[in-house]
Amino acid sequence: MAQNEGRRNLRSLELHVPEPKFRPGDSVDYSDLVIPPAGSAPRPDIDARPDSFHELAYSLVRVLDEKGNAVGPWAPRLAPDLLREMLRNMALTRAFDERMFRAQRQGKTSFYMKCTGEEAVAVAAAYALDRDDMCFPAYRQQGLLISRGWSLVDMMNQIYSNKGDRLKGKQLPIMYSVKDAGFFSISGNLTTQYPQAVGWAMASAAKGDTRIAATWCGEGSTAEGDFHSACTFASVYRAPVILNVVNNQWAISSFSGFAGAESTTFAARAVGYGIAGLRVDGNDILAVYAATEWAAERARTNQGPTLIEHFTYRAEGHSTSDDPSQYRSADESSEWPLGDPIARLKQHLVALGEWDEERHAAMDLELAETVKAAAKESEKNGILGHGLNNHPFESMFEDVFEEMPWHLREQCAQMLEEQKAAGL
Amino acid sequence: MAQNEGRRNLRSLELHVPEPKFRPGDSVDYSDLVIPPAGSAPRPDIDARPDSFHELAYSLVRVLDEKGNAVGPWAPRLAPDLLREMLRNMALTRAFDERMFRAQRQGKTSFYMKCTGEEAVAVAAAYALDRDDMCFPAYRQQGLLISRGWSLVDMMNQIYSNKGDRLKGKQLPIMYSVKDAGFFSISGNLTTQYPQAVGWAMASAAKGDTRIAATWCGEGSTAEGDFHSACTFASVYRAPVILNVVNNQWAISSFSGFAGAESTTFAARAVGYGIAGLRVDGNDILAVYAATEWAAERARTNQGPTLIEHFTYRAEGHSTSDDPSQYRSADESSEWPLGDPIARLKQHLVALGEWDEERHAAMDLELAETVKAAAKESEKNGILGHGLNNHPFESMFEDVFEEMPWHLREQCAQMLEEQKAAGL
Amino acid sequence: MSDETVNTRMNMIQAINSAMDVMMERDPDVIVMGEDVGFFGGVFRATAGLQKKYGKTRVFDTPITECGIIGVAVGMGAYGLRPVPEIQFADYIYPALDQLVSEAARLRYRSGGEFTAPLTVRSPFGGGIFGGQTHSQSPEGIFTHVSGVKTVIPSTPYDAKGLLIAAIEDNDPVIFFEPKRIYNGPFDGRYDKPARNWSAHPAGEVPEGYYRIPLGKANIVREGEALTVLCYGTMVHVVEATIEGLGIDAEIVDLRTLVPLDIETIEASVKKTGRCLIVHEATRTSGFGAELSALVQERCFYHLEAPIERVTGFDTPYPHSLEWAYFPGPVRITEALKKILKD
Amino acid sequence: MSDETVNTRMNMIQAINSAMDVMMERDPDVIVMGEDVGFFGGVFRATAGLQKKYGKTRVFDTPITECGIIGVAVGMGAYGLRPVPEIQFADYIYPALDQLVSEAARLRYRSGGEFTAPLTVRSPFGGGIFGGQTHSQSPEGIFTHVSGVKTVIPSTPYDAKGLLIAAIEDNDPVIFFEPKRIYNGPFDGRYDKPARNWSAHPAGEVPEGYYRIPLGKANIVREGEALTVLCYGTMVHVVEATIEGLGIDAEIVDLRTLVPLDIETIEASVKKTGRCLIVHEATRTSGFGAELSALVQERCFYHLEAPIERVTGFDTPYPHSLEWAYFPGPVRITEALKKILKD
Ligand SMILES: Cc1ncc(C[n+]2csc(CCOP(=O)(O)OP(=O)(O)O)c2C)c(N)n1
Ligand SMILES: Cc1ncc(C[n+]2csc(CCOP(=O)(O)OP(=O)(O)O)c2C)c(N)n1
Ligand SMILES: [Mg+2]
Ligand SMILES: [Mg+2]
Repeated sequence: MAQNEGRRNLRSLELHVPEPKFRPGDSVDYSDLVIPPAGSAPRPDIDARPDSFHELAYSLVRVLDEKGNAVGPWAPRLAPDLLREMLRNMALTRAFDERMFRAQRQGKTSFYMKCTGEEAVAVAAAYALDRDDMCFPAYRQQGLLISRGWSLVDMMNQIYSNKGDRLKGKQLPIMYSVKDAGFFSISGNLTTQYPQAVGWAMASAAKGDTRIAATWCGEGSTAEGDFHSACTFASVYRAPVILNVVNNQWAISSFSGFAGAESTTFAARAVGYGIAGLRVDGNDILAVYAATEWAAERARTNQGPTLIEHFTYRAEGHSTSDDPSQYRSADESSEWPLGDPIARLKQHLVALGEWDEERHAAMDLELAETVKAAAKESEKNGILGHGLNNHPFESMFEDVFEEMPWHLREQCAQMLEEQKAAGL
Repeated sequence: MAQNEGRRNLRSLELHVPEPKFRPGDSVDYSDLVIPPAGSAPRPDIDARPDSFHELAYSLVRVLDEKGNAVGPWAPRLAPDLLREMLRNMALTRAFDERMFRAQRQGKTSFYMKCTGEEAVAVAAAYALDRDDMCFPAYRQQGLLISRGWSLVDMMNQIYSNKGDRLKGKQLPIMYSVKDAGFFSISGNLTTQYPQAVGWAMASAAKGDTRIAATWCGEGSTAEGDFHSACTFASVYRAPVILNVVNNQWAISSFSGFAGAESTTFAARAVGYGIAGLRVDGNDILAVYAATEWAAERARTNQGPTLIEHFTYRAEGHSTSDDPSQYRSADESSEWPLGDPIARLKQHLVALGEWDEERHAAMDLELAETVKAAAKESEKNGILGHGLNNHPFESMFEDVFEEMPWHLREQCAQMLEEQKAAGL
Repeated sequence: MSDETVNTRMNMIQAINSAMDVMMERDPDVIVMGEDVGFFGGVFRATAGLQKKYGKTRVFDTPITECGIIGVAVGMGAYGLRPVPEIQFADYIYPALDQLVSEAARLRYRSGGEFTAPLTVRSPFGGGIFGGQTHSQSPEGIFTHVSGVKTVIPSTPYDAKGLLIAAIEDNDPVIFFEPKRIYNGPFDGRYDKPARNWSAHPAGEVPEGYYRIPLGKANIVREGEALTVLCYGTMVHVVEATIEGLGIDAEIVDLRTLVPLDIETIEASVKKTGRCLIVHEATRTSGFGAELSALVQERCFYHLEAPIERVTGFDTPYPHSLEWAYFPGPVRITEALKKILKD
Repeated sequence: MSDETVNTRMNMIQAINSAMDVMMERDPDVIVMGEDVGFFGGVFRATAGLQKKYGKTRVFDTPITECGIIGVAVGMGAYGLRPVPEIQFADYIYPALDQLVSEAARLRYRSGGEFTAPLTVRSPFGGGIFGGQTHSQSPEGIFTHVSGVKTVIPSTPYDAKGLLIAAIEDNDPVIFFEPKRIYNGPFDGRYDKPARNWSAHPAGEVPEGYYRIPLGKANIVREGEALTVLCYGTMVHVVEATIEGLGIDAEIVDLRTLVPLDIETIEASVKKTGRCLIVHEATRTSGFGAELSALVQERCFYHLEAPIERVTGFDTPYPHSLEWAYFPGPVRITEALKKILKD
């Protein structure tokens, strides 16, 4: 290029590497976090075109205000009984997490992951979806199973890889699979469930079914290629699916900036694909419920997919293998300006005159007992630490294929010989 | 869920499968294509925030109006000499394509791909970028090489896999690699070059260099996961890179709706990542030039990446293996409302009084001769059809690794034995 | 196993098309998807006519994302459909590898059998068409290393249809690689001779209706005593022609299915002949030939009279212009035969 | 080859960390990237302290997209940097497979040597930590089938550092799999015995500065006459302990590099001993053991006194609770040894 031949006198480029606001030891100041008031986000009609409400991808759907009142167009007007049930399921989820976390620390299993602070995301969805809508969760949506009334003992059996484990000890703890509860087998590989959910939804639509699909991933996981495939397919075929992004600010030790949060919201991804996008206060169970219900209605009426960003906070470590005090300020969690989802729903019920501290304390006690009893029951089936033989050795070779081919039969026989040789 | 236990009376879902407007035999009517007038799109300041000009992702930057005048804030005011050079390079690209397409039909090589109708996209970029900015092209940006003055004979040598082919006959025709022209090795795998370009740009920024990167892919290719990885990295690290999407309406036999065009524009993807996005009339070389120059300036001043959608039309078949009359209306191309990039620049130059029909005809003749002479020259080095031995057999084992390990040496020896046995 | 006895001449594309047609007719849950497979009917025309016949919700084009195609197919499989996704070229299967390896192949196992992924992933593979590095690869070896997928490779129109029907009916994920070099006719490896088509070949006669060839059963293409040749796909024909030309009394085993492998047939043959040649087009190191060699050695050690030999593609990318020097053709096979039979 | 003679006790994590540290110090073009490798220093802490020392533009966290990590690293390599990306677990390398196979591995070839991708992809692999199916896999076999990448697997802190330095200096893409089971100490396969650490092991003594162990050179861990055992990574220690326990005079070859393989050492050893056992943790079918078996058989056929045996993981996903029944431990190795040595 003639005009460019000589190097111009240019400034050096710089690489921008994101950095979270607070690191261990820092005191926390959230004052620059923009939090629109509860009730301020408009609620578009179910058949509104996605490009008519782009602003919802940048604001925050909030229902519960600071005093615990449900306000604005998204307020879902649920019966107090239902609200108490939701409260209970959030608290039960938390109690379950506490117990299982401890079980891991006691050496009863190898691994556990809590969803503390994020309970509203899964619990609300379980209520807003139909029971036979299909869920493709990540690993922090145990609240779905619990709210769909699935057996705690069965869940614990999986965590302990014990005799009662329907997955025969084959999967890492918490990687549940519960077809009967419309809960797809959790994968250890991030975001692979996203296109699968879209495929399930497409199949449902192709068959003229009425069931829709929903899927969840963390904000960190949105970076995977599968996320993009899923959004592209969902947009092209207007799949009846709800794509949930749980933005809990952290992906193990990496803050949301490494998934792109410095540049825009995660709900904005929806805008990029021309699909409906909502950004929701993930610690406000009424907001999550309302958004999910709205998205489900859209899906059910062939309006296509909705992507919902749930703005929340991962109050605990990533998993039992993690120590968040190494990389973030200890105060981040307690200072989180959107509070705790259980405390906020409790406040709302109290404000309605439908709940009080005593009942709450009693509930917590009862739930701790429920969970304890379930754990005892489950432990009768064995725990991981108790050795290898919760499941027959042969089971290792089952379910690789529908029928066991010769090479697996041979290997199975070899293994049984070995175990005999080893005196097991 | 108690409230959902009984199935509600729901309508059947339907799967939406996109369908292009016109199929073979249909007459073409583009009247519902919204084409904003030339000059109407605003030109933001170089340091404007991406979210301050979202509308540019949905409109169309156009400079040349119907009469061939350059209008509006994006008009780049280039000297007539430069315009003539650009015209010439577009025409040269087209002549090159014609000749090489014919060479394939004559059995002189195995494969060819034209960029007819899209010449402006690559030629303008070559002028708007600095000569040492790094290009990561797809397979339809031969205009970059030609405009950077690269040897036609060298390009043809590659197409013929002949003795002069610097790639030693190892690559499919048109998969050029020209480091000296800042032109990265083209991959046969779609969109892999996208994250690579971002990586190159990040490296340049990390090193405090001044060079930026640019990359291209087709609208169909935006569906690949690599596209998403690239945009995510570009947004997170504010990489000095220009991400070009050449929306030529077709991906082999699939119209742009299968990449998401029914829901939004491809420039809108930028909005999803919070990066700068422009939608440009890809058949208007001045618009492409202006947009690229603007994006380059942004990148060079650490404002980060820009995604540019070039709205254009693939006037010919996908490749020599394709027959578009099987799947699209024959009239689509001739009726394309944004015209032909060469004709439009010619009209502009004529309107300026800087060009005329005679000179154009003379140029076309001269270019045909130039290309013919280059082909003759190149064919002296052999053509693919002339057999295997344009390159020494051993060369097959070179460049797998920097140094040839024993197993390749052994295989090489074996192959030479074989060739001897076969009497070659 | 045929329930329909009218036979027609078909090339391999037509046979594959017919298999999908038959299965779509029989089972409303079978759907076909992939890049350009809908209106156009596929870049090799393997799905031609299917969209017209079965409609857009059962045969449709997809976005260009192999990861998405397989991921979506896994979800459809979990719903209860039986998807037959196409990957346009085997060289483009890598972006889908995670969905294939970590998802499709593992779903039954990790869910204790609750969810399955009954996909049949069709993909043209192999070289010999001057497709260069990215339209010529043979990645079957990778899939044979992945527990939970079956890998099937036909060598004739007849087999292609029968195996594809069995694959679609199979409840496990199947990778069905189609040797594109022989789509239109068998190929004896002599690239400089005129191409043949399937019309003269006995296996070009294909029943119009439903029949299946069970997965996991090899086909003895030629019985013989001098040595056993293990091969599949295009190489079956190259081997046949080479052996015929040399007049060697070889037993040629067309594996048809790599996983699960028909070990009985292989073992019996090698024990009979005492010598074994393995031929594939894929790169040598850690190709499926290595597994075959290991298995034969483990099971027939005391019967072997000469080292097992492998004839394969070289450990380089598929070079465009030196395609025929790369291709494991008659000369390479002849040299190996000489070596095996020398004492 | 060491230019720095101060030795320290290191575990394998520390040795790997030290290799990166040394190389970042020596070469400003070396950069480290990956999920959680920056501020936190990696989930296994292999990159701890590097960001603090070399700054955020040379050591940084990345978005969670393995495809992006490798794609970006290829671009950085083309620019002239020498990236050392981490894939957090080998089980998560599949989304990056296309960028590794079609891009990093093929770039030199397809550009006639104009562009190269001098990456070193570090990734912890293997089981034995109750990581379940998706934190235990050994996918090295796949990479050995891909022409254009080298695959390296260390078995001690000393080797890990020397090999990693050589890998970073290498101008070709290298997949560097780290056997996470032995990060903290050698492992004899007896999971029910107390864990050991590296402090007592001679190869836990590691020079502080620069030294390299050339790629492509195996290490004879133990000389012997009775048979040859080919192994790498964790299995080196399991084999050593088992053999010691049985008092067998085996020659143990730690391959260190799978591609390019040290065929000379292997051939010489098997020709000497006449018997060969191959041990790896990866699934059996088409694992790298198959290639080793085929090679040994091809080259040492007339020296072999017994069939070559493979001891491997089974052809199933890595099961969580039956981990130790899956793991190719002392019992499986012992049985195979008995078989090989029986006549
Ligand atoms: C493909 C893949 N890459 C990497 C990992 C390792 N990994 C597990 S969880 C995680 C962080 C995910 O963060 P996010 O998506 O934000 O979910 P969160 O844990 O916050 O709920 C990573 C990197 C994985 N499991 N799969
Ligand atoms: C990973 C991968 N998948 C599929 C293909 C086959 N293929 C080659 S070009 C093409 C269409 C691309 O269309 P588009 O991106 O719109 O570019 P255009 O040809 O229109 O310039 C396809 C599907 C490929 N080369 N690589
Ligand atoms: Mg997160
Ligand atoms: Mg296109």
